[in-house]
Amino acid sequence: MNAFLDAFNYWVFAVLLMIGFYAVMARHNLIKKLLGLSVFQAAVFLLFISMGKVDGGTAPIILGDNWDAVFSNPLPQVLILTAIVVGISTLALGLAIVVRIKEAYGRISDIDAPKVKSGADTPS
Amino acid sequence: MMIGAAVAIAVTMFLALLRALMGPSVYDRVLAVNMFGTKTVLLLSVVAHIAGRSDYLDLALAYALINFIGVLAVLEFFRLRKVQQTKEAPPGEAVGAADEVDERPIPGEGGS
Amino acid sequence: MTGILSGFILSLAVLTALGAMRARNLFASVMLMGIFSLLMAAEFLLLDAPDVALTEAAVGAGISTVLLLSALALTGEEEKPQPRPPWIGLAAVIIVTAIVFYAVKDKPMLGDPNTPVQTHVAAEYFPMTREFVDIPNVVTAVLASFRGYDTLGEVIVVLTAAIGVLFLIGPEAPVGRKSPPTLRQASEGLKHHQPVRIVGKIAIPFILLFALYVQFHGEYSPGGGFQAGALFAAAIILYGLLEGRPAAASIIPTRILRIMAAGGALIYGGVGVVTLVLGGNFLEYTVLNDDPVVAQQFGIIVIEAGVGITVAGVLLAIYHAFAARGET
Amino acid sequence: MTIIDWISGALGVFGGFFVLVGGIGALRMPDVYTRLHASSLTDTLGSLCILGALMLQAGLSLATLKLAAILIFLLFTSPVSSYALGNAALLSGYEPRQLRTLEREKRP
Repeated sequence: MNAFLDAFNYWVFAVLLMIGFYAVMARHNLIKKLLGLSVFQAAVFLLFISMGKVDGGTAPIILGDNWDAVFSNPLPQVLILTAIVVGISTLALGLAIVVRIKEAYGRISDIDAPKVKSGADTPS
Repeated sequence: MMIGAAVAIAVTMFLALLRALMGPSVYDRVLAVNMFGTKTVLLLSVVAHIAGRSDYLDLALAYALINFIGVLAVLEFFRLRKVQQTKEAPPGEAVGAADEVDERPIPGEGGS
Repeated sequence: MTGILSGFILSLAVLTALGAMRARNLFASVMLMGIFSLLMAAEFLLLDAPDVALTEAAVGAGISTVLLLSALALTGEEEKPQPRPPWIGLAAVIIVTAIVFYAVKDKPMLGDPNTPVQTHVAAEYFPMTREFVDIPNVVTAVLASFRGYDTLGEVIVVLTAAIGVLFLIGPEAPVGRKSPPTLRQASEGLKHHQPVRIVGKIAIPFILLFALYVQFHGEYSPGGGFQAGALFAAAIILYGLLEGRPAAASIIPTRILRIMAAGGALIYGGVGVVTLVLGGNFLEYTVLNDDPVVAQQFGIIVIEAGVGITVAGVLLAIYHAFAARGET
Repeated sequence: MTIIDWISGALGVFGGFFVLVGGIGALRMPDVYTRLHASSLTDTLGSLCILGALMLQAGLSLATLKLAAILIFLLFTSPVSSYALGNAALLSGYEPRQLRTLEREKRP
């Protein structure tokens, strides 16, 4: 039980990863898939930040020139900080594609073969 | 004392989350999100105090700002949806009702 | 205390994610994702990552909700019921779940200072920051100086994504099913909500001021170009929500936004070229000034400004693209 | 413990109490408007108490300034969001549940 609590963040990471993965794999609605992808991303962020945590440490922003305190690892934070912004950009790109699919086919789920509505512009 | 306040805020976050999960109408969810955001701001302020780092308060401030924008975005969404529904529905038909209206029946409303 | 709070927040996050994925109504999903984002941000703060928490709050809870809602307004919000259980997807999920859980069992304890993550390069960054850069926020130092290539790459990725969005649904992109024009109604914004409008307008200058603070105080406190760009974009989006998108477009025209998006990345890359010309390596700021520490700090400020301009330009361009799509 | 500590502690407890009451109200009340009422009223007072307690603890410093900024911002935006939300709900045709309806429901 104690080992479970010590790795609680990692278990949550695994559960969130699988929730997101399930939505991406099994849901038919494209926006739901994108939301699932966001949860998946958030799980990865959580994994990185959890790995950078040091017991008894504090945020890697030095207060009052005290360089000898225990700090958490700044490197995963840097990676994830940029990854979050990249995440929103990819989300926006995905949403743009979904909007175009809706305009062209009138639906946003991938059930059955999509039919092109008559009179609609096919995507160029 | 501040730890007690933190516990109260955390419990309230849980209650707000329950409201967001239960719905039933869209407005309940927005209400829950708004409440949740305020509680997060308070919790962060308390955490900043307990951790003794005043630079965490920047975050609480950012949350307060962002929360407001989120609620306004939802309102704009409602408005846009209403415009679309008015456009799509034939005139004379009732439009714009909350689409997930409280499911419990309200007896007597129709009869009286 | 922090451990208990962290566990509580993570449990709530799992609950929220489950709810968001289960809900049939996509609007409810988006609302729950907003809560999820706030929870993750709070958790990042508890894990000693205020910079990440600030980014997640500004980007995840704010801008992504706005984008998702504008997309929902264009696509409809009801999810159709699944016709049959997704057997193949379920099987894939079960297999991957088994693998992931097996891998998680071998993870080191949370907070262990002797894991490979802590003992390799990371330990070097503190003395190096102290010696070469001398700013209190080590995250900013690593982001902008030691791992400057990485960040340049990320900025280019963000820019590329914006170019993709503009190609797909930008003003010049073809509109599929024409709906009757509702331009006047749709571009009105929240003008009829007078209290909202007044308070929002009071708030906007302070948000902009706060964005500038986050941008230029990022060396000393949580913050930097990414967060400031997102907050700046949020302020302009707020104006767009209050007064209608065309009003926001008249403050910063979309043409300028595109220049901002590309120009910020150009500033970043330009600093690299300047250091090359001055005889250093690409993005080696030390050659920018006689005093290497001052040169580093100068370089960081310039490239952070570049990052901020790009992120603000990109996010606003994307917002305009989505919001304008509903008006035609 | 100085007198300031006592006041701040009391404010913290009050704030926690009001926040909790608001949460219970938002969960237990019968319809949107009453929930809105419960949450928004206690939000304001709860934030005021808790942030006030923190400000007393922080003393005269930059932290107090930031806390004051957060407080002022919350005091402005929180009621406005509540108003806008109630307004949107009402305009969209979401009827408040009348007292008599509730009474009728109670009858078998």
